[in-house]
Amino acid sequence: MEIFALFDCIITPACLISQTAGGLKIGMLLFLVASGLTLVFGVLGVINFAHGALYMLGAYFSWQVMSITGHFGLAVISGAIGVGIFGLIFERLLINKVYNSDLLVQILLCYSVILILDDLVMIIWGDEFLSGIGVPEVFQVPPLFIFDAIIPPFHIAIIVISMIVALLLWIIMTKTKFGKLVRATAVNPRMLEALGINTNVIKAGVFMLGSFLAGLGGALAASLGSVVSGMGNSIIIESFIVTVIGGMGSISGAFLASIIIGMARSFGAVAMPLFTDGIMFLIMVLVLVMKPEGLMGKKK
Amino acid sequence: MDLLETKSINAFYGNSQVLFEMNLNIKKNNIIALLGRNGAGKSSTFKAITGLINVKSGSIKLKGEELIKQSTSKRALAGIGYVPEDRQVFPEHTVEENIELGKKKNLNGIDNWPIDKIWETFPILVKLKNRLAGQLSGGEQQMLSIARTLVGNPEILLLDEPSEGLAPIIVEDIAKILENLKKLGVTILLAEQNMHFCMEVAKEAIIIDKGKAVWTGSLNDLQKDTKTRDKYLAI
Amino acid sequence: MKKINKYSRRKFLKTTSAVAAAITINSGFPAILRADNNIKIGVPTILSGRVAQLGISVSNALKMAVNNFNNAGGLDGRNIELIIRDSRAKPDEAARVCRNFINSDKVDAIINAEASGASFAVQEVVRESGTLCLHTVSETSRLTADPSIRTWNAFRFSRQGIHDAVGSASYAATVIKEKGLKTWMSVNPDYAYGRDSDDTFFWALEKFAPGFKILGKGWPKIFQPDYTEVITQIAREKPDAIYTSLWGGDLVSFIDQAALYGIFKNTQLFAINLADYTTMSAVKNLPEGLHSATRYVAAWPNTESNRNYDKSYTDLYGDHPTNWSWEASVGIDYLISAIKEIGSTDNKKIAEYMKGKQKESFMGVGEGNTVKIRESDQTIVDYSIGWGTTVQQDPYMNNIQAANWSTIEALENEWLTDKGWL
Amino acid sequence: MLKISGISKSFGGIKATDNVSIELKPNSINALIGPNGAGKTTIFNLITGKISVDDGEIFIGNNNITNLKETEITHIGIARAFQITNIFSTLSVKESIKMALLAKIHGLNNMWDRFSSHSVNEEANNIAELTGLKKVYNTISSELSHGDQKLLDIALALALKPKVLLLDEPTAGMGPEERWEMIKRIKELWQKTKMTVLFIEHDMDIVFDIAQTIFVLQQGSVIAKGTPKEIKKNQDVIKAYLGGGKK
Amino acid sequence: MGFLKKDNFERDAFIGLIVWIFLLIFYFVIPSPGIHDIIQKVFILGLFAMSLNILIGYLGLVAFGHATFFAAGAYTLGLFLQSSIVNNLGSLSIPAAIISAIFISTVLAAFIGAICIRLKDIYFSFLTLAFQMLIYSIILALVSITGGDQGLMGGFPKPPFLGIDLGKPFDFYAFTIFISIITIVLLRQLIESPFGYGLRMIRDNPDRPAALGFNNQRHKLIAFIIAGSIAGLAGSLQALLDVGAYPEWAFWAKSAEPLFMILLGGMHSFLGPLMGAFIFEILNDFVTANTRYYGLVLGLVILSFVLGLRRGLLDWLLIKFYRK
Repeated sequence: MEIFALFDCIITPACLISQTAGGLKIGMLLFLVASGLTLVFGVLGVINFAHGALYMLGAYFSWQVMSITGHFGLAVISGAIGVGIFGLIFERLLINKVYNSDLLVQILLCYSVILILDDLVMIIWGDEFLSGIGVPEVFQVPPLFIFDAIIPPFHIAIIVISMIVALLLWIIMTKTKFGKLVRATAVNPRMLEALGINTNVIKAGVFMLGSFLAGLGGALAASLGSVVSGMGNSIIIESFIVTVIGGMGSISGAFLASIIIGMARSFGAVAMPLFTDGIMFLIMVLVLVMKPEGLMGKKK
Repeated sequence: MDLLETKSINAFYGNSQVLFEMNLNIKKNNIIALLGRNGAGKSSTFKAITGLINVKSGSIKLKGEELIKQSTSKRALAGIGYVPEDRQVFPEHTVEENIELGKKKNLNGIDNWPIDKIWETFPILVKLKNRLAGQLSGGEQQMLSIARTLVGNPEILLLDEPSEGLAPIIVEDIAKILENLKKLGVTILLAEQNMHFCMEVAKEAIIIDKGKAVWTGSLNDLQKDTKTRDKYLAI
Repeated sequence: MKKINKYSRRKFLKTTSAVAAAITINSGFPAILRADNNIKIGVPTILSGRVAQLGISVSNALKMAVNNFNNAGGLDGRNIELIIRDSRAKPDEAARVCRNFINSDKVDAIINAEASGASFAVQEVVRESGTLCLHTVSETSRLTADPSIRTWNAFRFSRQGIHDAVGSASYAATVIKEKGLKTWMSVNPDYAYGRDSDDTFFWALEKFAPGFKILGKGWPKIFQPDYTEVITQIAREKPDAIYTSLWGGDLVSFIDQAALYGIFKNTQLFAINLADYTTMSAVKNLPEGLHSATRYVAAWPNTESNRNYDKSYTDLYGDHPTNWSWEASVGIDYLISAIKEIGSTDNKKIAEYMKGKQKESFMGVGEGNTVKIRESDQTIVDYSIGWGTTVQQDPYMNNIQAANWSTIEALENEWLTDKGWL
Repeated sequence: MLKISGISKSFGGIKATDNVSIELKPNSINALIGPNGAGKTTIFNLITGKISVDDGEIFIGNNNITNLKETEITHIGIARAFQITNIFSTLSVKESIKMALLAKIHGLNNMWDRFSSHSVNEEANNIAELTGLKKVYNTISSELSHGDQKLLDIALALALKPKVLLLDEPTAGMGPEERWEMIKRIKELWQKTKMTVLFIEHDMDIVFDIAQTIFVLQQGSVIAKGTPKEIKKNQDVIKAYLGGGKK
Repeated sequence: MGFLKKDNFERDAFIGLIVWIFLLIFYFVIPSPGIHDIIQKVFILGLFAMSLNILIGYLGLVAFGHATFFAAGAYTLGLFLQSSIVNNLGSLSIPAAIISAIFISTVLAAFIGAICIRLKDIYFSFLTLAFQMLIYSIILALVSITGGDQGLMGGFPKPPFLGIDLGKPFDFYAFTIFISIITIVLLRQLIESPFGYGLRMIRDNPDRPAALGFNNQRHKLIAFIIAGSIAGLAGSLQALLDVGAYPEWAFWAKSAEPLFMILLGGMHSFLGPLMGAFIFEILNDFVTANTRYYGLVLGLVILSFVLGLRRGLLDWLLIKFYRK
């Protein structure tokens, strides 16, 4: 462990800023995925293990649209929307059958979907990794220098996009009728039914929104790297860490936890480069032991 | 034709039966008291009508239309308005949002309860508009719960023990509101243990005991009929 | 955009052939019911998941050689039968598959196309059974360099980390001289291969061009989607050069992400695994002038036989061979010629035959274009290791310089002595 | 036998029970009645140690059991059956009763004997006979009728050989005939076992039929206690049940 | 032979012995090492799945990090046999290695269990998962001891003991199955003892036991520790078979395997997980021999069990033909 390296970094503006910006970008991409996961859990009570597979689908969908149209924005949006629609079908066909089942049944159902999707994308798009969709041309410019710290404009764009998504999500959840219905469904679906609202529709909508967020995360990830079967498996574990740390079902908790994990990765790479994953799991253990409901979760 | 008619309802919680061949006939524009001791089956009757518990056999008709196969939300859309005993407001929504969630037109597309009329009817809620419902007092929550159901333009209001656990002065306020609603022509089925409270607002009463309707008549008669009262209501 | 379209068509071709391959990989069940006098070769490999390409390119290379052998009449009418099984990258599964090959299928030899972890598991199985085994994928030196792991019946046909390291360092030393590179960083995947690669490269570089300074090291996880935390460090330290042993999709992601920071403008990247057809074509806007070793390219060695090899492979499979393909090809060539020479599949005789055997090969750079199985550690040497700079189009590499095998072996001995393995 | 003196308990500032005192004579059968939300079940929870007491003391005989652990209180001699049937759904009647018997003698830590051949068989049989569950002795609990499930819940409590037995609405959710069946059974049990019984019940016919002493609870306080006759006449009680609250 | 009629330990031990002898005869009747290999692995993985089923099936706790103990057993055995202790112990090495593997996994289970059982439901599951991944990270980081991602390399000696040479296929087969059967018989005793019924009681109704004067938490912890120690034994047998130990065994995907087996075989019958292990292995062998889309096939099979059969095969068979 190189505590001094960490200390050096914190007192050097260049290091502090670039690692912070890097951590923020990691965290914000993670938030996109984790927010969908925590939303689905909070409202439907389902641990959607297949959320990572939806993220992967987002990457593949956007790759496909990119290769046909060559338009970055269109690729990302249609990747996200495509996964949203896929999520809706998934919810109607499978997930709604296990709303009231044991945790074990939910997990196994989702896990089987991961196994199936991982192989299906290989059958459809081939075994090799695909090259990703790249960064749009406007962002193929020299990076910015802030106090000697280098920050690529595209990262700023990603942070901004994710922040906007977070803000929109906040607005949807607090200001729109749909959001109010969603929050009410999470608390007391039966009362809502008695008020004449078909909560099945709300649930399907929530799952669709959650899938959309996973797809968006996957599509943006495809701009920064290769697209490959099984790419959802590492993001799903990180998303769970975020969800648990933030409090299961809490979107603001997921936001906070995403930043914590982003920073843990970014500064962990300076201090304990060989144990960055271990740091995340350690945080998760500590949170579960000290405050099982998570940083922003509510006690049952 | 009766507004609401239930016939031979047998209802269950899990495998324990709570309603036995329950029959009710409710006419329009009226407040009817549903009396009975604790555990007699008043709440279960309401839950059976709204579809919140499992009804194995029987018939529930609203304006002649059979509801027994319908989901809870469909029944609500058909005109069943339910105000549960424990109010069940959404604690993390504001008062205004709670009301917004209940907002719907009746089946004919008519809105008898625009929001302004709600504020008029429940003046106490006006200044609480932006307060979280979870922070309201019991009486305020009760008002909110009633208001939330009313904006949905129900044909009938199932009101479960609105006076329960409330201070007497608040109970009075609620009674006043019910009087007011009666004047506006709302049909209310009012479940109560507290006969005294019913006397103020209702004329007709149905007594249920052990999951069955056992007596129907006017409250005035009941007041005089000590035998029935002792048998089903008193100790 | 045209490029992407072309690319996706190629993908489609590959997909179809992959599906076809999936259907044809069929050793049947239960295995005990099949009995004939074929020469059987078991191939444990990875055919599923994100490194499926490894198993597929090995299978392709093996099938190409075996078909040629069988079409030429086999060995007195006995054909070679390949039994290829997916271990899904699990060591215990690889061991189980091998035990099955040996016990149920009664294979005559195993061509091990597993990555490092599972290769050690396979090694233990064949150590117990005495079955002939040809390692063709794992690049970890220890598999053959550590005498306690060696066994008489296992041979290495895959390139070796220490050879690559020396070759890389000697090339890097020439670039250092030319461009005056002083400061270095490294980015290596956080697993045994990456750590070994980092270790041996800088160890060898110290011998060729002492006096450089290491500013820092990044250790991303394998398959990590996001390299930001590593790249920000590089961007800050501004080293003159970076060494990396990332490979495949990970290398693609790293280069794409690092390019956003404009890192390759002033920093030389030495990416040992870049010059691989799949990897090269997947990098978006490949920066000019990155350095890479020749994993496998048709352009190097610059010989007729190598170009022929590339052509016949490409004609068959619609895709270039990979590094793993050539390793498997050389391995099976050795095995086939041993069988022909000896006239049987006796494992002891074949092992004897292979030890010290020099053989002409399209990858050979020894005398008369030969490769050699070194007797002391039963490991391939004299295979082609070249370094050069990458370019966007075919032939993908320029100014390739060959590594010198006498230097490699001299330093390898020094390294083995350091480790206490000699 | 059971003596509760001045216990209070608040939840978030609201007094669920306020200075409640109840004393039960040995071998007596007593009822606790009151409107919904009066705090009846809370008192049971306080007695059994499921929730802690803020103020006041509880004794069984001479044992002060105030704020002991639930398991300890059970071993000292209080057992309860629950309002919402609280049984082990996949175990048979026989198995369930044996479990309760074994729990009483700390026999569940035993890993070396077979449960099926364990020595408490005879006792379990007796309890089944006593509660009339013999006819469904080997039936899985989840498949029992509602009444039998209630009886099993009581049988589980009986197996603990309690000094004081608490029954929370033993007839809830039953048809009229089933109710009387159950009440007959409880009366019989009480007569045979000589336990002290305290039960919560809504059905006044039942209460007046079997209770020797009745405690009436309203808004967390005991407003009356006495024999059925006394209670029937008590003005406060009539008001609590018929009148408009504390007017 | 009166003891055979009753449900007792002697009967189970006798049946176990018969099964063992039957499988030994089977070895010679069907001399296919491939099938022997499958049988060995079914028992090893069966032990792993049955140990997890103590928690899932009998206690109702979805433990998600059970492979932790499997890996702990495997690494302990491997490191023990690679160390110089073997020289001193000689022929005693293998029994000593297995015992220490069980011991270390027991200690680890006691530590992790004591922390985890305080949580409920999903929080319990996630904490076990977090511990597992933490230990996985540690195994990867401690390269000098564990060999990092490549696992324990270079094999280890298997000195013969009591005339048993585990280097010989028959000896290994007989030994592995013998140890497994003994463990299964003991496990059966545990499950059918009052203690075991206490587990079912907690599963059915976690609130009631306290009102029966019974300590829930202690019971849970003991079950967790026993489950961990049996998983450790299974891991040590697997390490003996593969002459190594690998970090994959501590990865979360390894914990999913026994879950599949429990699902496939059935969680409500004692031998369900063993049957699940059998289905899992046959499926594995058959599918990987015929297609490389193993995940697709396994996924569809699991899906059909989850949504179609809705229970494991043995559970289903018992309901259909036995209990009605």
